[in-house]
Amino acid sequence: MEFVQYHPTGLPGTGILITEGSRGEGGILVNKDGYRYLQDYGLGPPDPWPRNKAMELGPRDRLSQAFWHENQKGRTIDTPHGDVVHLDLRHLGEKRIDECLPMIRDLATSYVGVDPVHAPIPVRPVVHYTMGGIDTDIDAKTRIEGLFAAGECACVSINGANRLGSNSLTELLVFGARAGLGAARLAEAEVSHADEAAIREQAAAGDRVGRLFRNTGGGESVAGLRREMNATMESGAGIYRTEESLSRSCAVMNDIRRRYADVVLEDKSNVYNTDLIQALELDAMIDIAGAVIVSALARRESRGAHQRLDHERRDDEAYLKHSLAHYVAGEDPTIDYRDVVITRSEPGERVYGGAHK
Amino acid sequence: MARSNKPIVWSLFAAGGTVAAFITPVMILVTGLAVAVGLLPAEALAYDRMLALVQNPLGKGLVFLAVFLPAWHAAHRLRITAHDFGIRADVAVMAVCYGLAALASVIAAFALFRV
Amino acid sequence: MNERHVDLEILRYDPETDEEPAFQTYRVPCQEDWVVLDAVNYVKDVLDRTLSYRWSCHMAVCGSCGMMINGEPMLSCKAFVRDMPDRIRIEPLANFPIERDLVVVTDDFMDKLASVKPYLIPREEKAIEDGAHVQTPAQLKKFKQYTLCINCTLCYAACPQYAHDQNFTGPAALALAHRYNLDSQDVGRGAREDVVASNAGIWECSFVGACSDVCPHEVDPAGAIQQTKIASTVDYFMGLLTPERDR
Amino acid sequence: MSRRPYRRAVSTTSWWLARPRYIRYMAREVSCVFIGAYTAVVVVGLVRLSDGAAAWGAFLESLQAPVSVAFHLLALAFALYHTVTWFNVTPKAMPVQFGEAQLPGGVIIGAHYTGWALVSALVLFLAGV
Repeated sequence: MEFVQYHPTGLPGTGILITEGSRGEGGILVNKDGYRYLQDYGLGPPDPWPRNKAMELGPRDRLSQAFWHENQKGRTIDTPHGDVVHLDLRHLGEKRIDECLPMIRDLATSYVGVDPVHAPIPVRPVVHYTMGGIDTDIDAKTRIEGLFAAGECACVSINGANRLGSNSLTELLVFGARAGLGAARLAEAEVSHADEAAIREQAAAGDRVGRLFRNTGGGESVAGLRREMNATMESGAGIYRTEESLSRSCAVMNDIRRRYADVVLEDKSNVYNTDLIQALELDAMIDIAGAVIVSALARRESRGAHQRLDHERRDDEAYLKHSLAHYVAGEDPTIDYRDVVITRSEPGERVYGGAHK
Repeated sequence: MARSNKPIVWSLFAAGGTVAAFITPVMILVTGLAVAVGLLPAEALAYDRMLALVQNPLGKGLVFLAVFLPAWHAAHRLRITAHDFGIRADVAVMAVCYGLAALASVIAAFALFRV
Repeated sequence: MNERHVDLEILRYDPETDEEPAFQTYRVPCQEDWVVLDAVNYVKDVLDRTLSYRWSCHMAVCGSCGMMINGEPMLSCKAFVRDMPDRIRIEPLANFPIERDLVVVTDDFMDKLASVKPYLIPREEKAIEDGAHVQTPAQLKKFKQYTLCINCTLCYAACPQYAHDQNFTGPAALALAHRYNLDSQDVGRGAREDVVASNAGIWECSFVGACSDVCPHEVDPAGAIQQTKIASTVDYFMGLLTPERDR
Repeated sequence: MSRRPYRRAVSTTSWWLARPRYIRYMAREVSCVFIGAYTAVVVVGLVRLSDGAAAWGAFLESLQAPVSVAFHLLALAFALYHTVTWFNVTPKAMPVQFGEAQLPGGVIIGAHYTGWALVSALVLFLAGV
């Protein structure tokens, strides 16, 4: 769960994504001095044309990391919604933008008041996708009998420590179909899995909802805890992590977990109760945040979307492994590991830019 | 669900709407306004000229189409409009609307045949 | 950033306690770049946690946050507060039953959508080994516009014919049927025609055109339905001329 | 769960007053009343024409009555509205595509208006303008 992909070009404030396609067409990223800063981070040379795996078409994690460094150097642009760099499409011209990127023009004009034909779009890295998820096999089966998972919530491991754009389509279409077919086959097999343990678990889940309804003390709000969680995860477990930042966030998250017991439902209705849904979602998100932090703390190396400033090298010997987080009620999850099955692509040095060719 | 027979009336509606869009404004202008208020000389609608028009086989055909198609266009649209104004007796409305259009067509054909 | 106070009049309905829906007003301090959804989220997070509504992506692609905003069906994530008066009236999408507050029951739409077989019906199954299905850009262009539908149902909320007759298949479903009918890889037109060309299908449409006005992605369902009417009319008369033809 | 979905009533008679778009639609639809009525006038004219010169003369005279002129003015307004609304949707109903390019809607609409102008000019020419 420690691998969380940042998309390098989201709109500030809303986090709306400005597609890679805009860089594929030839859009460039510049800092506050109008300088194509990616050339300073091993992605150059700064050709005026788009080249695969170079400059603006480098991988998402590298581009997001480069932003972080520019920000540290004070070369980003300050806005009310945080620091940004500029995605400049002006040189493509109005006709090309309207033909190839009509939605981008619409989004930028509507949400940040910038027409990319006439001005550069302010962008910044935004949290985008969790490579990890519920452990499933190739048929989308989980370790819990009868439970199938597919999509971003699942981890069938078609992504490693990083992820290519549009892989979610495979996750949905291929593994979504396999999950559906598998579940249907299981249902047709007429095997009942309602053993006593399962019934007890269901009762416990029901009780969890009931407790939320009955809770009267405390007065913690879901929205308030969620905001605090967002802030600490961004600052402590974001693009770059350290032992210190992760430990700090771990303490904050433990505090949030404790305070969650004081969440009170204002809405007592049994019909479409989104107050209840949000409370349950927050509960689950706190568990997931814990899994991200603890697995990130345990991984003392840098790999893909997991970058440790205090352990900058990749360490295949110790960490060419999947982290598996196990839930323990009321405590940090326990972490163990499973070996990565290497098929066609061997792990290798990640080299980008065109200079080495 | 059964496929509808609406294509019969709808095709007449569509053809009539197109004919009406092209010629009805100018026809109203000439026959109803320009001569009546003296913008055009009275000879424009003189008996002999009009008679010549409807006695010519081509003129006869064109005049018939200029009556028949807009009439069916108006009839079909009136049926829908009645529904839009909350009149739900579609069978009765249909009988009246299409009946009027049929009547107008028959009278026009009869008059054109007689001249 | 400038803050502006806006009164949101939101139609509330809880089936467990309310006989019928009623408006409740909230005063919301809005940022200049807010959309109506941001203001509604503010109500939910700060003023009243009992408010129910649907939303997800906040960027006009998921289609779940449709609401009547000052009487017009809109995606609340694409309706900017800066374009609105100081009182904004927010209601659930028209023409659907209200489940709770701003949440409507869309089961009927889902059934309509399924009824037009909105998927490719190929002439024959092709094995993966036999390679890709080839389609030229010109063939794609014919139907691409109709693929942009996000099933937000704004068009159903705008359609007076759907309001008066819930049997009407409706704009989005018919536009999607048209999309597949125009696809060079599809041969399912005949299979869709029984629903599409029925009285409750395209022929229920009187071309008000409101569906196309409110569509957030310029799909133009009204145009799709008109084109289908023409195609079905041609079919109908061809069928009369050649009655033995397999329809 | 106590679901009780609430269905709001929609007026079957006055729904169209709710939005300007609906009012414009109803105005377009109501144009058929005037096109139908004018067609009836034409049919009467044809009958009078077939009745002979005297009957035709009387018919022409009746067209000069103020009520007739008023009716025709109104009918002209609705007929023009029909024409405009009919032509303006032609690109939606009959889009034209060449290869990957779509013929701009304005061209299709423009062609209709051009044809309309020619037909109108021809009729006016024949009427002796």
